[in-house]
Amino acid sequence: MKFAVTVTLKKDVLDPQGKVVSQTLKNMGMNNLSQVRQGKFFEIDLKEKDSSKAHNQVKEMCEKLLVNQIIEDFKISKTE
Amino acid sequence: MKFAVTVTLKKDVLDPQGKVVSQTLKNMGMNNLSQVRQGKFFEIDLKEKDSSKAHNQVKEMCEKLLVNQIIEDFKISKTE
Amino acid sequence: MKINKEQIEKHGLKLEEYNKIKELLGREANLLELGIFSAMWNEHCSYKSSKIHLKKLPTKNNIVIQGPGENAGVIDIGDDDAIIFKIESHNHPSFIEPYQGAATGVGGILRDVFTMGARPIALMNSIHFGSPTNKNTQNLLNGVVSGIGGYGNSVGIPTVGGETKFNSTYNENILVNAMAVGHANKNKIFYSKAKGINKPVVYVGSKTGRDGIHGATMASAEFDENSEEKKPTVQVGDPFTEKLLLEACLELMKENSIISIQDMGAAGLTSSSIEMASKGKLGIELDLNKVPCRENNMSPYEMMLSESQERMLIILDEKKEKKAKKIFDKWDLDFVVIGKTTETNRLVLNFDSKIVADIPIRALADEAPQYERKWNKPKIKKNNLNKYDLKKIKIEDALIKILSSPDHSNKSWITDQYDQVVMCDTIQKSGGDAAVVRVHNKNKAISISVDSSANYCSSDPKSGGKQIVCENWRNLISVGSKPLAITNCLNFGSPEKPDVMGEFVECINGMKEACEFLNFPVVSGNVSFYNETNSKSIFPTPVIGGIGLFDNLNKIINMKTKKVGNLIIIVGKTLGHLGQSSFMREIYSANEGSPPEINLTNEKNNGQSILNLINQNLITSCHDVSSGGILISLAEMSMASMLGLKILRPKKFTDLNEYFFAEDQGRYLIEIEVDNLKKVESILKKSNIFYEVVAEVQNDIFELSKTFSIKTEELYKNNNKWFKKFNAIN
Amino acid sequence: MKSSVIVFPGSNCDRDIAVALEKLQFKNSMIWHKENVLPKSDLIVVPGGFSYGDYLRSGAIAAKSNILNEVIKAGERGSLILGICNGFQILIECGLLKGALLRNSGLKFISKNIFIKIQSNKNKFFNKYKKNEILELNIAHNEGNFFTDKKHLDELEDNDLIPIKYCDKEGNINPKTNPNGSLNNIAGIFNKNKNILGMMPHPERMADKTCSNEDGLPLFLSLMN
Ligand SMILES: Nc1ncnc2c1ncn2[C@@H]1O[C@H](COP(=O)(O)OP(=O)(O)O)[C@@H](O)[C@H]1O
Ligand SMILES: [Mg+2]
Repeated sequence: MKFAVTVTLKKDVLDPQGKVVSQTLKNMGMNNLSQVRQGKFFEIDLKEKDSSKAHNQVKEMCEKLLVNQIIEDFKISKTE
Repeated sequence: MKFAVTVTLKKDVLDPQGKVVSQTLKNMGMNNLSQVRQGKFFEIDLKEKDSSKAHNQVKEMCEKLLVNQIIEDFKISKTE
Repeated sequence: MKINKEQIEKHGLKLEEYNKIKELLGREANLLELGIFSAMWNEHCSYKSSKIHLKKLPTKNNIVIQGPGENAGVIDIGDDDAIIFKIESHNHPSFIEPYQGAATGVGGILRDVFTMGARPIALMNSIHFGSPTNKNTQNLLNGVVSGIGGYGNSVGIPTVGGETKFNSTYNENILVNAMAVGHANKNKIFYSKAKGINKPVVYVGSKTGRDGIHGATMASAEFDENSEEKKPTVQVGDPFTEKLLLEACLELMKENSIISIQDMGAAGLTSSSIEMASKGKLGIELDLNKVPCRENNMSPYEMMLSESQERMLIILDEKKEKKAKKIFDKWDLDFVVIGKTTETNRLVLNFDSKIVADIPIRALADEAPQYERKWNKPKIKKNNLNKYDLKKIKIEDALIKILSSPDHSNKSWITDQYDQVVMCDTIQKSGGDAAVVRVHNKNKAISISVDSSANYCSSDPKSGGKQIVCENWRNLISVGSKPLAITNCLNFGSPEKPDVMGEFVECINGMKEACEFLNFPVVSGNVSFYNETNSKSIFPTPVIGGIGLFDNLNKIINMKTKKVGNLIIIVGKTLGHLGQSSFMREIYSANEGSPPEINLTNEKNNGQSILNLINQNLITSCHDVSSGGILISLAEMSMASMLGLKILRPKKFTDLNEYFFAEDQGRYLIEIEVDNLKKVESILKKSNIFYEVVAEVQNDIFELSKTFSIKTEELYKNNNKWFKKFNAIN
Repeated sequence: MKSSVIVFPGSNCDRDIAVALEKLQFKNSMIWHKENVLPKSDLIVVPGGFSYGDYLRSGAIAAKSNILNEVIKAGERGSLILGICNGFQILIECGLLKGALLRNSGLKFISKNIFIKIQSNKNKFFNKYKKNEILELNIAHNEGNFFTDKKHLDELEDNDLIPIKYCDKEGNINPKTNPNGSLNNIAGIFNKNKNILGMMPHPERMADKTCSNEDGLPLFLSLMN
């Protein structure tokens, strides 16, 4: 079973990468850009048939390792 | 208009981060994990009403800056 | 299946070469065997176009422990200490993917050094980019610099210096040469030569993936199905694994269990296993089902030709296998016995219980073709600078223009991205004439410098080859060290072109002459041919990496002027040679004339006298005069300390530009105390060396009497603006 | 004094800190991350480097190691803990210190000598320095951009929990003298009890006159005080 996890910085946390990327894009002429925020993406492949069990497990992975909940939020979606 | 872009390493490209993350999760007891691959995630906010125009523009951003197409693939989806 | 013409060509082999393969095998090769031959017989592994010329270089003297022929060169620096070092190119991968290309270049050269038992203590690099106005340059520069830093910083080896140059000749073909220097106990050096029969062949490090498998082979019939899945991929570096591999190997080396060890570099498992067997005059048998693989369904062809990084092959004492495995387990690295040494003198590969390749080792290693390629003697450009009216150029304008040019501008934008001091033994960082790194825990240090001069070499390859060795020697002397030996990376166009081959041959002739005269042997190196795009070759660019020794930490000096009132003396004669100078390039965009000639006798005499003065504590700072001439070197000394200089007008020269920007060779600027003038003069006179006082150290102001006056701070600003401006576009 | 330096795969300033500690006669032991017990020590150092390659988030994976449980317990008992650079990142990831270390605002690895100003010397780590003393130390990091919420920032500022801030040679603390975008130029922070210090600059790199200055030495001397 495959999951996609996106991890993004919380709204009030400064995002130095996103800021620089968005400035660069504007310098490249993308004037209608209002903002870019950068985060992380994980593809997680589990040998587990029970989808709610699997989902819980991915959630646990996020909480215990993948995400620093002080500054980051995450979203899980099942892809396969 | 908001877009989500996920950038992932191509299939046969070594993913040192994913490797270490997946080993760590296994060490933490997640035995049914088969693999984790790590990528990047961008939230892009555009002041643009025409959705196909906007989509093309995000694609251009990917090709010109956000993605290194020699080792990475990307996917764009509209979120708002 | 019979190998067809197309497959042969796609493997970069000539038809005659394949015929020779058939003869050596006594039959047709299969595709795997063809792949193995093509890897071993290509230019990169076999040095087929360069070998006969490289042989001319001096490679031995009483301090050389190991010259070319091993993973890196080894020299003796007294006591039980040895220095192991080499430079290598990663040009093409860096042009395709600058970050990963440069990063894996650093990783590869580090492995060459630690396979031999050395703990790496310093990294250097020489990077050449196209014109700053070329649309790719900024991106390539950013990627390469962060790749070099990204790898070295993570492994924890200080990157202590290098050189960065720009020239449109590299627009479509940048150069990324990385050098690693390590320290070892000279009684514990490890070589690649296998010994003993039935010894386990152990694979350690990362798993094998489909990285960098020769793209050409993709069209071959066998791979048509699933071709998407089997596309070759760029190598991605994993500095974390490299660090583990480094520590694990050094830990294993403390025991007496390694018979021989070899990193898997270009052509991975193929070249490493064959090299070990060939040097030991043995055979080797591998069971490919045991090779740790990263992807499913990897074929023997892919395993043998993969260039996955961070892997090593070790031949072990079979009694020590368990203990060795424990070490690699501790570091979470793969450790798998994948084969054994045999007495058959053949490479035998088994896969799925079948023999899939069986080739005499000799055929792969010793029978590789050697070519004496046709070469044309290069035409030397004559000096023809009369048409330029130097009088029209104001000297202070030229000074500022050169100082703020890309080649001369301060490189801290780059070096601030490199950890230069991790390991806490860096005595002199980049920015000086040579980097200085202490031998850990000892009262001695080594100096390192990397140099090239493509402009000189392109206008006169022989003179340029000589010059670059001398410049390197001079840089090592300028910090107070005794030059010991060099490594070199020869970056050229296609050897199949007689003009390029001519440049190559003459560069080597020049290097040979200088190395012999200076007793400065070549102990390792690398040749990178085919640096061309759309059949336009780059300038011939030999890069020299030299090592010097301080047997005592008190003799280290730098180029920072020390005290107001001290005098600056120029040692060595100024003739006013402006051909191929920075002045001509920056002011007139002219690439004309011949480079300055080298007088080896003066070179040696001047250098030895400088060392002599340093040893007698008569010099407070020193800087060699190179690109840009006297005035630029004086400005560099001034900016290093932020003290000013009062410069004197020369007595004999009518043209100031000629005197101050000429690039005559063999010259040094030294700072001395006024009280020591007599002593210094008598030593220089006794050695028959031309010298004159050129300046006096003062506060804040950099001035030439009756001509111009600039604040040193102003010089500094101009020297520091280019990179920031260039990268601000980002 | 006894010290323990924790070594993770990818640590690379472990030898450097050991050399500095031993120079000052600390009896030092190197502790591999897989260990389950920590020898009794007066000082625990989590050194700099790239533990686990800085993969995922700097320090995140090291924070999950066996030995960290022991470090946490020791910290809670009041032992002195010093986290330098990657060590600071690890102390944050394991929760011994609060806040976050983000990517440098310039998005580049920065390695150079910088200046810091002593904000407070009434603690175990800086008592051999004078208040407002300016030191030249070396930094080398990708992620040293300290960030935290307003409440925590106030708590840090109000309770003397920010011992060092980035400045210039003259001691000016402002955005221009901030190398990495760190909030209020913060170069290091304490926990509430001031027994745990995390700092980005490397004091161990400034402990030997031959290679640098000795501005880092008083920190180790303070610890012995
Ligand atoms: N320009 C050169 N000068 C001296 N030695 C060289 C030169 N080029 C290559 N060599 C030597 O030839 C051998 C093979 O080089 P190379 O294939 O680059 O080694 P590796 O397989 O370790 O990368 C090495 O011992 C190297 O030092
Ligand atoms: Mg090698």
